[in-house]
Amino acid sequence: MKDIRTKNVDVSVEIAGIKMRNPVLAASGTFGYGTEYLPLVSPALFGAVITKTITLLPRAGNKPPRIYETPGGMLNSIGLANVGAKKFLAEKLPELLSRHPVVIVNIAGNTMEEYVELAGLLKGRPGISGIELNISCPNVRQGGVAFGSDPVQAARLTALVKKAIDQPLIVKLSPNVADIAAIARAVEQAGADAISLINTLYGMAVDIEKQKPVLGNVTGGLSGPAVKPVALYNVFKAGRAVKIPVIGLGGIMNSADAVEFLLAGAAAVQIGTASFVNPGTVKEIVNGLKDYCLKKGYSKVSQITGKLAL
Amino acid sequence: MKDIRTKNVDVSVEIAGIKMRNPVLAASGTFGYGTEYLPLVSPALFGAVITKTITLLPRAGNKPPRIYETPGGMLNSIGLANVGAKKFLAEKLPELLSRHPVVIVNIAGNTMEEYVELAGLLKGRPGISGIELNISCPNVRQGGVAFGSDPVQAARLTALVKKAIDQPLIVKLSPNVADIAAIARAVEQAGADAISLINTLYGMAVDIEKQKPVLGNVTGGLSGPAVKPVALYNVFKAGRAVKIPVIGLGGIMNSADAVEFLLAGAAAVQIGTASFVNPGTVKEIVNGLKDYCLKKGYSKVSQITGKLAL
Amino acid sequence: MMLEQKATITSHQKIAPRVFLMAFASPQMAAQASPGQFVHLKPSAPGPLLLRRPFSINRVEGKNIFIMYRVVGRGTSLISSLPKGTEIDVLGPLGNGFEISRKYQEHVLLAGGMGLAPMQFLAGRLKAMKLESRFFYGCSCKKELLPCPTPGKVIATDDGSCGHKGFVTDAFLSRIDKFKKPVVYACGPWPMLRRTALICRQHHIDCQVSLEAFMACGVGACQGCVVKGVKEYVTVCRQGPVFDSREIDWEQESGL
Amino acid sequence: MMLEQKATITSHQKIAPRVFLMAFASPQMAAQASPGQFVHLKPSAPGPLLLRRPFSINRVEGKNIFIMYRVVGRGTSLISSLPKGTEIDVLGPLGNGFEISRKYQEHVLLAGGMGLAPMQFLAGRLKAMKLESRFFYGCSCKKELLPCPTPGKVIATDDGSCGHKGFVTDAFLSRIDKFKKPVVYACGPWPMLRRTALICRQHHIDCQVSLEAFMACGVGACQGCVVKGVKEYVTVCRQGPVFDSREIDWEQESGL
Ligand SMILES: Cc1cc2nc3c(=O)[nH]c(=O)nc-3n(C[C@H](O)[C@H](O)[C@H](O)COP(=O)(O)OP(=O)(O)OC[C@H]3O[C@@H](n4cnc5c(N)ncnc54)[C@H](O)[C@@H]3O)c2cc1C
Ligand SMILES: Cc1cc2nc3c(=O)[nH]c(=O)nc-3n(C[C@H](O)[C@H](O)[C@H](O)COP(=O)(O)OP(=O)(O)OC[C@H]3O[C@@H](n4cnc5c(N)ncnc54)[C@H](O)[C@@H]3O)c2cc1C
Ligand SMILES: Cc1cc2nc3c(=O)[nH]c(=O)nc-3n(C[C@H](O)[C@H](O)[C@H](O)COP(=O)(O)O)c2cc1C
Ligand SMILES: Cc1cc2nc3c(=O)[nH]c(=O)nc-3n(C[C@H](O)[C@H](O)[C@H](O)COP(=O)(O)O)c2cc1C
Ligand code: FES
Ligand code: FES
Repeated sequence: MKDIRTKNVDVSVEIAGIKMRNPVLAASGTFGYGTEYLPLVSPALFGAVITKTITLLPRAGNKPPRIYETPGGMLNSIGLANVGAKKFLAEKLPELLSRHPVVIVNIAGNTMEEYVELAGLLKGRPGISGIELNISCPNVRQGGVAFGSDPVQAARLTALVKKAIDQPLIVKLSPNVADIAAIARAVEQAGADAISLINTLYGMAVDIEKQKPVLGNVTGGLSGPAVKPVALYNVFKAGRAVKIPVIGLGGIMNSADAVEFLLAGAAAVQIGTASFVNPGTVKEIVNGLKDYCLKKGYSKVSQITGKLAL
Repeated sequence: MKDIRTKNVDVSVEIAGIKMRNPVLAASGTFGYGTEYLPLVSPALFGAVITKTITLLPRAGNKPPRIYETPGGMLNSIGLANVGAKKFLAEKLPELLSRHPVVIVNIAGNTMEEYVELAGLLKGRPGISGIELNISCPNVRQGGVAFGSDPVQAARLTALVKKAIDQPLIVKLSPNVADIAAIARAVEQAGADAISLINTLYGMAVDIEKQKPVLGNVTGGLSGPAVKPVALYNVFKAGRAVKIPVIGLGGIMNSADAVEFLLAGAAAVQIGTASFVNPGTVKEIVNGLKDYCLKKGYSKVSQITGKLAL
Repeated sequence: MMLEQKATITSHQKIAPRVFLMAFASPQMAAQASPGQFVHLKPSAPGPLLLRRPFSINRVEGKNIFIMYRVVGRGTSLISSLPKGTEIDVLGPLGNGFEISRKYQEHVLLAGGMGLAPMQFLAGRLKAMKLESRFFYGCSCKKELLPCPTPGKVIATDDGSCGHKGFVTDAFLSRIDKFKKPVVYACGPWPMLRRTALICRQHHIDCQVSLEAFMACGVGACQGCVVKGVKEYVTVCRQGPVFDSREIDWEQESGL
Repeated sequence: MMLEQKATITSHQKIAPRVFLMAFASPQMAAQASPGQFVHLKPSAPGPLLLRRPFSINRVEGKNIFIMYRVVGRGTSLISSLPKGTEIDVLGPLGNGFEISRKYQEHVLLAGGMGLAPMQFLAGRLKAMKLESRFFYGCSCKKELLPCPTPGKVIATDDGSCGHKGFVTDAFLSRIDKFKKPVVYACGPWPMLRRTALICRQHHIDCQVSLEAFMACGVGACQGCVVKGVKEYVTVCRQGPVFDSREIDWEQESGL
């Protein structure tokens, strides 16, 4: 893999007050606690690393199998398996911070109270540049997408968490809704500093030999290139509904994909599934964004955002 | 292409009182008015042919481009282009009926009144074995998915149309909702004789050279293998919510895919995008279903439905 | 009559930068094809492509059908990598083709860039029918010039590096008064076709244009490949790809 | 240290029905790999597969890494079609590998079916370390027997068509009292591993098993490849694929 070339293009962005060296972020749950891909991929290569979702208490996650490949995509039913807030703060975060990335912590809870309590633990912690609120996980029975599919609930939770922290708050939205604009507006009004979307789509696969669901948890979340058109649609619709920055993700595999999201209104992008396929995707995308800017005559990558002619 | 082999398996099904020679139906909008693929593929090969959506008045459809390939799928933004009810009944339907298929007419309208008036025109027409109510088209501003994303509206329209016709009514649902079970139950209670799902997912693509949406209509509907996991999820969830038969579709390309849907609860399947790729898909699937039944020891294909072990 | 067949690639070579000539064997299609028709094809082996891709029939030789195409994206790039002997899946011949009538005295062919693809077949057919034809072929520069065996062509390049300097439509226009009872057949990029249609309208010359669009079914079933006609949308795959230039709304932007 | 590299296939052949042996050149990986580790690979060219596929390192020869695999689905079928000279993209070496300790006097290898794959590498390493080893290899029938150069193997087939009739675990069990300070290394289908673990527990023999699971990242980042340990879920890719058999919950069904 080539190093990120330095060209006369400013790829840095500032989103909701978080300064990032480039607009390519590691998506929650696909880059672990940020150090698993070392020494191959340093977390500092990303504009920011968004951690695996952290919950107040450790979670074992769902019954395996948890992963399955589908045409152009993959299903997962991890179920927010994580070490819990205590161990995260004591062990995982310091280890990650020793590599000097910008860190955004993604959080979830079974109840609003749990979200708020966890948020309180993160408040004021050095090295946590922002919080991403996961109200869009399709793989847990409580919390998760239950809070993300109803504008009223989503707004309430957003307001509560916003009050509990002192960092910028990014709310991560689900595409499993009838009207993404309504949810986006609701969380904006409740105080979100940015939104990110999409989380995975509800999905399922069947083993026809065993006549059983493939996933231990029966259903899962769909990600990867297959969902890119759905993600772009949601980014575009949500972006036109709100004034806060939008972070786009879903199926981004290369810089051309990233440019599509930026044009559709995203201020930054996240890469998820792509990291599994090509761990070095972040480098390719940052370089590709520079090339695109050079070719199209932009001096800053932020100039691409929302440039779509309708 | 080989002919459909006759084996000692009964592949006929009866759905909502409609007798079909096999459980493989042509999905609306992907098999035209039923005769376009002649002489290659006869409409009589299908269990039933579901026509392109018909509206009361002719519709020109959306601005091109209307088609775009995406990873594992395709976007379309046809916009219910059709010749209108009058010409359909006078020309297209007789032409189709001369080939002796089972015909189900798919209908849509801008308003509930339009749906009902159109339904009235189809009532009692010889050769129309059923009506499929399209409340799930993502490509029209009025009607379409607007009626399909709210259980109350969906139920009202279902009841009105059911009253206006004397054929079995299949309601075609959209996956662009937060809770498919709620919609499925609502239309069941309102009198639907069966449901079919999924219609396409909201999607979009961007031309990064021209910095424009690829589709003339900006957004479109996603179909093909990419959406299969989403479709299976919806069929499974809706199927467990209702007692009426479920017809499954979305990304079915071969008999293994079809078996997944049957196991997940579908009484029949429809093939859409697959017909574009391999016009003879219907033959392969019917043969493959027979093979699967033989191998697993079923004498009737209907025994597969819902066999999923949880 | 449309067929779907597995066919074997019998030859496949690069003939210009990014441009390939492929032949595949299909006696039945070869026997039926007429100029202006197209084939809708995909590799037989499962791969990353979903939809078929449409290509004009470049010419027919015995049981072989030739297509000439430029690599512009994922599909053409993948197709260009298929070696001789590979099996492809072909649906065709599709579309209406050019209408050839003996009521015209001169048959004028206008090809712009890859629009050359169907014109060789047409020129051959006209010759076989002993009809008088004129062939204009334009491209951006000498480097892009595609090999084309048809003799007596007028060549135009945008930069004058070969033949006349200027658009192929200019070369055509400068000779327009010399044609006797002409008909024009044109294939090429949208701006060129629009210009051709305009010139022909002004000079009251019948003109047939071959259009392109993204396609799904290729047979008129999906309504995906439409362009705006003067009255209504028309399907490029079934009502076209060849249209009387007067039937097309030339004000629309091309979606491609 | 894990690497990601484009590597060229240096040999690729069918060695049994549906079973292939592939070698690719990667001096760096070859230098580092240890028995029980795996590589996570995909074709370099864009194709229908999304995720990488994990394969045990079968053995290392010079700069070449060998994998031995059975075609079971889309991915292995596609990989099996890649000719010598094709470039693949390899992430590896991954996982922990077998722990080899001199505290044991006899090193007993149990391979069931495709579980043979990592065992040749292990046998070679033990030999190089001059450790005493016994090799048991079982499969369903003679037809399925995979070529394996390691001498002195005990072979068992379910139908008795070659070697001992019965499971490889039976052949192992019938000799169990003869081993001096043994350790067992096992790789194969879940029921065989479960049986092996049970036997070893009853006989107080240390046992290392190599497990399989669907994988996404291969490095411990996604939590996708877990199996139930006695205390908590463990990642096959990072904490494994080799586990002390006492750490695994053998009551669970295998998801594969
Ligand atoms: C009737 C017909 C006949 C054609 N004959 C020829 C021919 O003889 N030789 C040849 O080189 N090309 C021909 N084309 C165009 C050819 O089909 C496209 O270049 C090809 O489908 C592009 O596929 P892709 O996957 O490489 O491109 P994509 O990656 O899908 O797109 C790349 C670019 O190609 C253009 N494109 C994509 N699909 C089409 C399409 N169906 N029609 C036109 N442009 C498209 C788009 O503008 C896009 O920007 C013909 C098209 C039609 C409709
Ligand atoms: C650490 C590790 C080492 C492995 N080493 C070898 C090896 O040396 N030789 C070999 O033949 N196979 C090995 N496997 C299994 C191999 O990875 C799978 O057979 C392969 O991924 C299947 O891919 P597919 O696309 O052909 O199958 P799919 O179409 O994805 O699935 C077909 C079947 O293969 C099984 N399968 C799919 N993925 C996996 C997986 N990751 N692990 C286990 N089973 C799977 C499933 O049960 C499924 O029914 C190993 C797996 C792991 C985790
Ligand atoms: C294996 C896996 C685990 C994930 N875990 C989380 C998670 O813990 N929290 C979260 O907010 N999103 C999680 N996601 C969702 C991704 O962050 C992302 O929203 C989604 O995968 C779409 O992006 P992609 O197509 O680039 O992967 C996970 C996705 C995958 C594939
Ligand atoms: C080009 C195209 C046109 C369609 N037109 C209609 C339509 O008119 N009415 C309708 O109910 N569904 C329509 N659909 C949706 C399909 O019937 C089907 O629900 C969807 O494509 C998912 O199935 P598939 O993945 O098998 O294609 C259309 C789909 C495509 C791709
Ligand atoms: S491509 Fe389907 S109508 Fe033309
Ligand atoms: S495959 Fe991702 S943790 Fe093992």
